[in-house]
Amino acid sequence: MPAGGPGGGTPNDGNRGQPTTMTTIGVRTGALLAGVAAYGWAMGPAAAADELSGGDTAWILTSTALVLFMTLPGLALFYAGLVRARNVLSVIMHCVAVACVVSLAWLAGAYSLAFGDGGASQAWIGGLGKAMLAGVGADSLWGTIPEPVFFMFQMTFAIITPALIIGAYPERVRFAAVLLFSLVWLAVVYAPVCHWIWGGGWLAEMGTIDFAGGIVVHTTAGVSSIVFALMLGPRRGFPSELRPPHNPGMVATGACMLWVGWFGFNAGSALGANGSAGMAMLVTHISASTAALVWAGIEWLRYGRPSLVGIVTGLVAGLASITPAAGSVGPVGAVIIGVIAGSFCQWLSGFMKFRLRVDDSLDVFAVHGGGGILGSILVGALAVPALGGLGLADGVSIADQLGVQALAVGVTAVWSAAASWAILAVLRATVGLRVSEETEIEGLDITAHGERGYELT
Amino acid sequence: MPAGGPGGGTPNDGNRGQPTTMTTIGVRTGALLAGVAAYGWAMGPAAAADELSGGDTAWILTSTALVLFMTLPGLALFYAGLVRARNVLSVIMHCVAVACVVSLAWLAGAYSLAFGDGGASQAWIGGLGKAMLAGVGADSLWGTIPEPVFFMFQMTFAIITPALIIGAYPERVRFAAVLLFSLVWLAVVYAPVCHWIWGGGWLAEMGTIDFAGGIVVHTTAGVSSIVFALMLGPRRGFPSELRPPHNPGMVATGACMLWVGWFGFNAGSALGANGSAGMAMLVTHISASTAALVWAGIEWLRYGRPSLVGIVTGLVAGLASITPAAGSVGPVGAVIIGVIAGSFCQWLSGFMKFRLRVDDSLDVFAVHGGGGILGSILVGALAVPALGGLGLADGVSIADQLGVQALAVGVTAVWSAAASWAILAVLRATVGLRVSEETEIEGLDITAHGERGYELT
Amino acid sequence: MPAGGPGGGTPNDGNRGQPTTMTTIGVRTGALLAGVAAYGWAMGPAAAADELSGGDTAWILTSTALVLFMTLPGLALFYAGLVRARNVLSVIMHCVAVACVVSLAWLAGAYSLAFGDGGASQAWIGGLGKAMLAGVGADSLWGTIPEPVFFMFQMTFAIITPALIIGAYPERVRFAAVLLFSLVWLAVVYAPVCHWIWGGGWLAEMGTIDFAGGIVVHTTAGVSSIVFALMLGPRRGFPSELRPPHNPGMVATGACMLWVGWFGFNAGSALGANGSAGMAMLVTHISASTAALVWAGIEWLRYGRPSLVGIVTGLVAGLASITPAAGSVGPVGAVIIGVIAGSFCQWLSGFMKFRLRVDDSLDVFAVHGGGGILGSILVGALAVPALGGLGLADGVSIADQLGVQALAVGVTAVWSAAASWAILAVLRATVGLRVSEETEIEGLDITAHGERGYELT
Amino acid sequence: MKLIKAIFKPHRLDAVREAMGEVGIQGMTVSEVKGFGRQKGQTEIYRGAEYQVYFVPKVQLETVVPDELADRAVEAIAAAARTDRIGDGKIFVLDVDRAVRIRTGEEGDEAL
Amino acid sequence: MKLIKAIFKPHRLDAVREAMGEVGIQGMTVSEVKGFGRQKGQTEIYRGAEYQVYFVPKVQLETVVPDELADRAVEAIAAAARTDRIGDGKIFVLDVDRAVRIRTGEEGDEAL
Amino acid sequence: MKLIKAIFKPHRLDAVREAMGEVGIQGMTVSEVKGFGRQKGQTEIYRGAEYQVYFVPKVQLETVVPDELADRAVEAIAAAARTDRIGDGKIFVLDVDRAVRIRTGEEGDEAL
Ligand SMILES: Nc1ncnc2c1ncn2[C@@H]1O[C@H](COP(=O)(O)OP(=O)(O)O)[C@@H](O)[C@H]1O
Ligand SMILES: Nc1ncnc2c1ncn2[C@@H]1O[C@H](COP(=O)(O)OP(=O)(O)O)[C@@H](O)[C@H]1O
Ligand SMILES: Nc1ncnc2c1ncn2[C@@H]1O[C@H](COP(=O)(O)OP(=O)(O)O)[C@@H](O)[C@H]1O
Repeated sequence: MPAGGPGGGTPNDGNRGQPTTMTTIGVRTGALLAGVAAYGWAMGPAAAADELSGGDTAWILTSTALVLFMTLPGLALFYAGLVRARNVLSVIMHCVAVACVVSLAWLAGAYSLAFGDGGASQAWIGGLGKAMLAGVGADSLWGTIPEPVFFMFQMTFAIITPALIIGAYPERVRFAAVLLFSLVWLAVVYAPVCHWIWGGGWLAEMGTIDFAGGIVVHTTAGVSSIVFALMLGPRRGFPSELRPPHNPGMVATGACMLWVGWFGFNAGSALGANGSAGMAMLVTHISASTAALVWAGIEWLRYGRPSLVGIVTGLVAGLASITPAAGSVGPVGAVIIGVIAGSFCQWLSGFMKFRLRVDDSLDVFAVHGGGGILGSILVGALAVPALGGLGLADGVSIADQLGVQALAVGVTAVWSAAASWAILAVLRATVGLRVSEETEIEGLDITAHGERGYELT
Repeated sequence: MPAGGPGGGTPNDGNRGQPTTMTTIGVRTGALLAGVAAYGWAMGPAAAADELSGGDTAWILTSTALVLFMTLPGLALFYAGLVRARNVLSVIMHCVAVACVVSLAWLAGAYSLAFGDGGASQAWIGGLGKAMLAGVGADSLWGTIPEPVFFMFQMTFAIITPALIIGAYPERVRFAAVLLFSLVWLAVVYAPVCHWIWGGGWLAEMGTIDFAGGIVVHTTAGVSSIVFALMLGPRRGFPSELRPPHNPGMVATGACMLWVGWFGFNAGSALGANGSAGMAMLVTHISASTAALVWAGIEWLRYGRPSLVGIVTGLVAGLASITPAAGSVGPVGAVIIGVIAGSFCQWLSGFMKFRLRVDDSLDVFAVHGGGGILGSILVGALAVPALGGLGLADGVSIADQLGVQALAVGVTAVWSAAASWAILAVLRATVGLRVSEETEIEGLDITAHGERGYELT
Repeated sequence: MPAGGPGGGTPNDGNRGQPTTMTTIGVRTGALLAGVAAYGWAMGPAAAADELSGGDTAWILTSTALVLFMTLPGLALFYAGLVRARNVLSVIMHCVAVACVVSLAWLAGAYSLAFGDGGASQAWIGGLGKAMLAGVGADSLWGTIPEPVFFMFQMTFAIITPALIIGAYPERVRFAAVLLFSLVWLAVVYAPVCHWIWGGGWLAEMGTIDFAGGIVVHTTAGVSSIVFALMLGPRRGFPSELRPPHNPGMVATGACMLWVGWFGFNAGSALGANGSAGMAMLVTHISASTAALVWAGIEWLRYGRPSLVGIVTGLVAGLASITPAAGSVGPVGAVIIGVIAGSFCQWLSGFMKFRLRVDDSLDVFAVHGGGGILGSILVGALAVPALGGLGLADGVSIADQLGVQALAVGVTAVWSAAASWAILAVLRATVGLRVSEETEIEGLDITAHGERGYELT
Repeated sequence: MKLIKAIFKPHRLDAVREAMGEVGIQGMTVSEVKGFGRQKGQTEIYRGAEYQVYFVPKVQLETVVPDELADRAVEAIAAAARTDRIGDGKIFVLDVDRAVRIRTGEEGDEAL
Repeated sequence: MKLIKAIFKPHRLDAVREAMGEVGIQGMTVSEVKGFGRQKGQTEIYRGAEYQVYFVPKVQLETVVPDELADRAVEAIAAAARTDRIGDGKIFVLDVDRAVRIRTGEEGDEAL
Repeated sequence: MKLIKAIFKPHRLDAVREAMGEVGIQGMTVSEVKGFGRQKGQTEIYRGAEYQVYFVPKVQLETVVPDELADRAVEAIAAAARTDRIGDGKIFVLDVDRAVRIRTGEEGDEAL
């Protein structure tokens, strides 16, 4: 729906920058296709005609809180429950520290690189004109909401993306490597890809559909996780002698928080309190429910027992998969995405571990990356009105759109992999990526942070 | 307040369907009494005169997230902390799986049965015209909010209602029975009762007051819990040799999440961001606080020690009891409801266990059912302006209203009991309701889900 | 920004009472400086010209839920994880019980004392005209939101303030003393100080800046904590033989919830969904991130290991410190506040324990009090536009403002200390403050509440 | 006096405690242990990966009894703990030199 | 050498450890156990239901000492663990054949 | 028969279990304990405050073996548990009067 044809050159500021004051999809799509205007105000407060909407602002303030909640404590608990008890704190520490580092980097320049005016290089990267929020005040608008609210909402996406990668390297990584990797990765991978797709860059120009981050968030994080896992090497005893998740209830608690928070992630990506937000929330929920049941159902068939860790993993796979498509598909499309997510990601998880023997420890690629890529491709087909979708842009065929989507995913994957490899190669040669074997056995909680997870006596 | 007289035949779409753009109660009540109009648009997007309100939409999107948060992880933790450590995961699993199953069933047809146009049988049940959201798009409105938002908000109620029943059968139930029961129960009990009261059915026509679900949610779930507990039989060692709650801190964490989420449940039921929502939130909070203190105070007197499990149980009783009345009573009424909830539900909990010897294990009937019924009756009296209430509909006496309320509760209770019994009788004869004694001793976590709750070494 | 000069006599209803319908800071400041008008409607529904804004109402309803979430379960988990396993429940119990007691007291009279019309003694205290919400209905407005919503939002602040003090006395206090202290303290300390600054009292008249509670919340709670700790005496074995936090993951979970909830605390204090709220959220987040990293960084330098408990403590210090300044400073100011908060509060925490030997057990003064005071002073300087701040009121110099701020903090601190001392002296002589040594060793969970925190077998 | 050390399945604890009461033994100390033996640990599956858990949860009961009660106590435990399934556990008997009741200072059989 | 096995109230652990130090015993191993004995478990009430908790939390300390130190160690533990209240616990002494320090391979009294 | 009671560092458990298997010992019981000895507890720092943790986490392995296997078992444990660092732990050997396999009633070496 929000896509110009690949050859049509219609500018598109990504779904994030849409004006959202109109309430019917018809009108909304029309405005989008009047791409230049939409693109115009993507440059910031210049577009004086926009007016603040209290309802839209209220919902995006709320969505910002919901998406922060996804990472902290949602993702932190989801991941921390999956590791051994002796590493539980280190995982939470990674989530908190990455969130803090990214927040400051977002202010210092990453926001500007992603959403600022790139001038001549606008196709590739934004400029540094908005570094430290220069020129942005409480009265600046972005569409119908204050720009500080847009900045904050986008920041919560920038936080969760490198935080997802934490699942690739727990129980053996050096803390300094976590911090440095996340910082550089934000600048070199996240900010440019975000600009390409949501900041008016070249993939936006081509009409790429990525409503809430199947490419910007999940493809980048998922692919980088494989690279990190490979560069770091597997945990001792991988894959046959690992310990089970130390606290599945904690895993499920975190997953439930991700579910609730994802309403802000996807429905907030409508940038307004309107029907588009409502429909995005609806398809998000349906895809999650479907994928959860499919995952658990397959476990039931294969092992005789559906597990809690399994059902919530399916849930998260369903959430990741619908993310790029949440603005384009209807309930039927959501069910289809859910079914594929619940089965494909489960297969992928085993394939990564036992065939490829990659210790992407908490399945970041299999669940988030695979799901996000899946959804990013499928949206090209499932947006068709016959399946209840909202349709593609005028003159764009399914084949055209699938081509654009595949290109966007492919280029993003290659760039994420290459850049992650380069960053990690430098870090490995300098601060080092991995702790000693004895430290690994003792656990990171006590060795890296001097704390113990549970003192229950 | 939002009730036509029982004999008056004024249609009433239940408090859920009220237009909420006006901000003074006077105007609001007026609109409600102009029942036909209100009823008219309950049929969906036909009422083209309605306009989307961004503020209302923002608040109901938020409320939807809050009510989902109540079940996941709120209720899941509240219940899981009360069981033995070896069943903690199974309870969380029940909550997640029931949420997923209900969500898909809501889309597939239950929403339509509850809120769709029933045609000739409208008094009893809605039709299937909106199954799979047929005809509902991002631009459909329900009052001042998009219909997908209304669908989602209502879905979170449909999720939590069968999820409440999970407290009746933990530590001994078969997982397959949980799934099948919840699915059929949604169609046979929840959808019709919801239609009777909120979907324009016969109890709505009679002027039943049920602001946020004292009858639709708590009476149905509470009564069905007794039936389930009876059909299933008590846990080994009930009532004298049970183990205490394995994690009261988890119980309290879940209860606090229920408290916060209940703001969406009750204040969201105003379907708008207005004074009615504010007052509903206020009385909800006051009733909860009062009931919590009363419950703990009685424990202090009886046992010398107020307990954490006790105070938060009182809290939840206070929340359940105010639910039907949150749109009609003032702060004084809320205090009265809280005092009665904190003492009556506590007495009821002992009565169920030690006199009736029903192992409704986590006190679903005593806390939710008893509370909800209590509030549903009391609202008939406490709505009077003398106690700060908002008054009953013109020409309706307290006695009239009490009669309607008692009838609605009674019919709902009988229907819930009968239908639950029938569903369970079939399930018992087919998949079976209960695990073997050895499985019960070993715990459901490892036997039914292959997982262990805590691996802390 | 929202301050009249100390000598100027411009009335000011505190930042809470601002009308927030306008969306540019320029207009907003203008309206504020037209203080009398703003003050006028602070008296309640008399100001009939105001109109309800759905967007503002939606955001403050949401903020109310977020701030309640801060205390329950946020603060409860943050604190409970820091104590020994045998006292975990007692801390959560304190949080729940204090919330309930305060809620009823707020309705019964404290709200009226803080925000009601004080008549002749308006400079010092509000009257009892709004006790039990007399005269306030669902259609009463406070600015652009319903007064019940304002009442609820303010109530959540009244809850968290005495709840913060719970960190001063855990593991040895008598439960009855907790309840009685909190109740009396609310009336004697919180309500008057709140009135002085936000209710149109003498400190508001002088132009004190306290956007969201650096003085009203953190100074009062922090100073009272020292007094409570001194009157109660230290825990057995303090400071050298204490046990480490029993569950740092629980501490971090609570801290993350505080972070998310603080968006409602600070951005909600704009009382509307507008640019001011957005900027408040932004600086809040930046200060928190900065302080967290600074705290952890100092630990890394000093002990060789940054800890999870450390980083989240820094986070909370950063949140507390920005609170009074969130409406006046820009991102640069937020970074400065964060850096000072992360280092100063850490130093203060050691100083309190090892120099002063005060067993303010969970560092309420060091983290919240010290942070809040710090921010309350710094805002006088950091509001300058050169640092991206929003400026002080016309004709007010930095020195003037710093003087006002110091006076407000000083008077509040002295009053809080004196009143707390008096309350505790009476309680010590009557119900007693402290449990017996044997009870302290056995732990409060089993002795005071008859429960055990973890039964994991 | 003899120290009887019995390792058995956790869910038999109540039955064993009662059986001990019938023999007239009131005092005992129980701890949770992990057992390795013929009964192998379980395989747990998460996200399709198999986790080999080598140990089996057991309880260990220790009680010191007068010499003449030892055999009856052993029989009682054996009978109560038995489920006839692999992993039922073991009972060991060791000699005890001395026993003291801390509260009273009583020694020997008096102390038990 | 003798193995001293003492079961007592958890809150006396610090006192006992210090008393052992005074006797000159530095090495010991402690575990958390559940005790059954004259002191009965507590009754806990949740939502009005009484839960009979049969066991009482205790700690068990085990230390192997040279023969000549055994009696002094027993007296020291008894004195330090004593609160004169029911449930104070027991001390048992068993004979040890052999002791090895893993790090050095030392045997006998040297190993302790 | 002999009861071998070994206390050592938790992370050597897998190695010790394997070494036991090589000697032909299949049955054993393991518990988590806290050790006090030459190796002192660690200092943990929270918010600048130092917390002295006196104990060190250890595991205790108990196995009853036929007399003739006892020495080889002790050597095997000692070799596998050894890290040459302080705190490696101890092995004690005690005499066992009687052993019963609960499931079958077998006694003596048969029962092990
Ligand atoms: N030689 C032994 N020494 C100490 N404990 C043993 C020994 N053999 C078995 N056990 C304990 O007894 C438990 C049961 O033994 P196992 O060989 O599994 O079955 P069974 O008791 O039926 O022979 C083990 O899990 C272990 O805790
Ligand atoms: N015969 C026994 N064998 C092993 N442990 C015992 C025995 N008798 C008592 N104990 C342990 O000692 C603890 C205290 O014993 P109890 O009879 O309650 O009081 P007292 O020590 O005052 O006689 C018990 O909880 C139990 O752990
Ligand atoms: N005399 C003893 N009796 C029982 N356990 C002991 C004894 N001495 C040491 N231990 C146990 O062995 C562990 C290691 O002993 P330690 O003295 O620290 O080092 P090392 O084994 O290198 O001599 C201790 O933590 C304790 O659990």
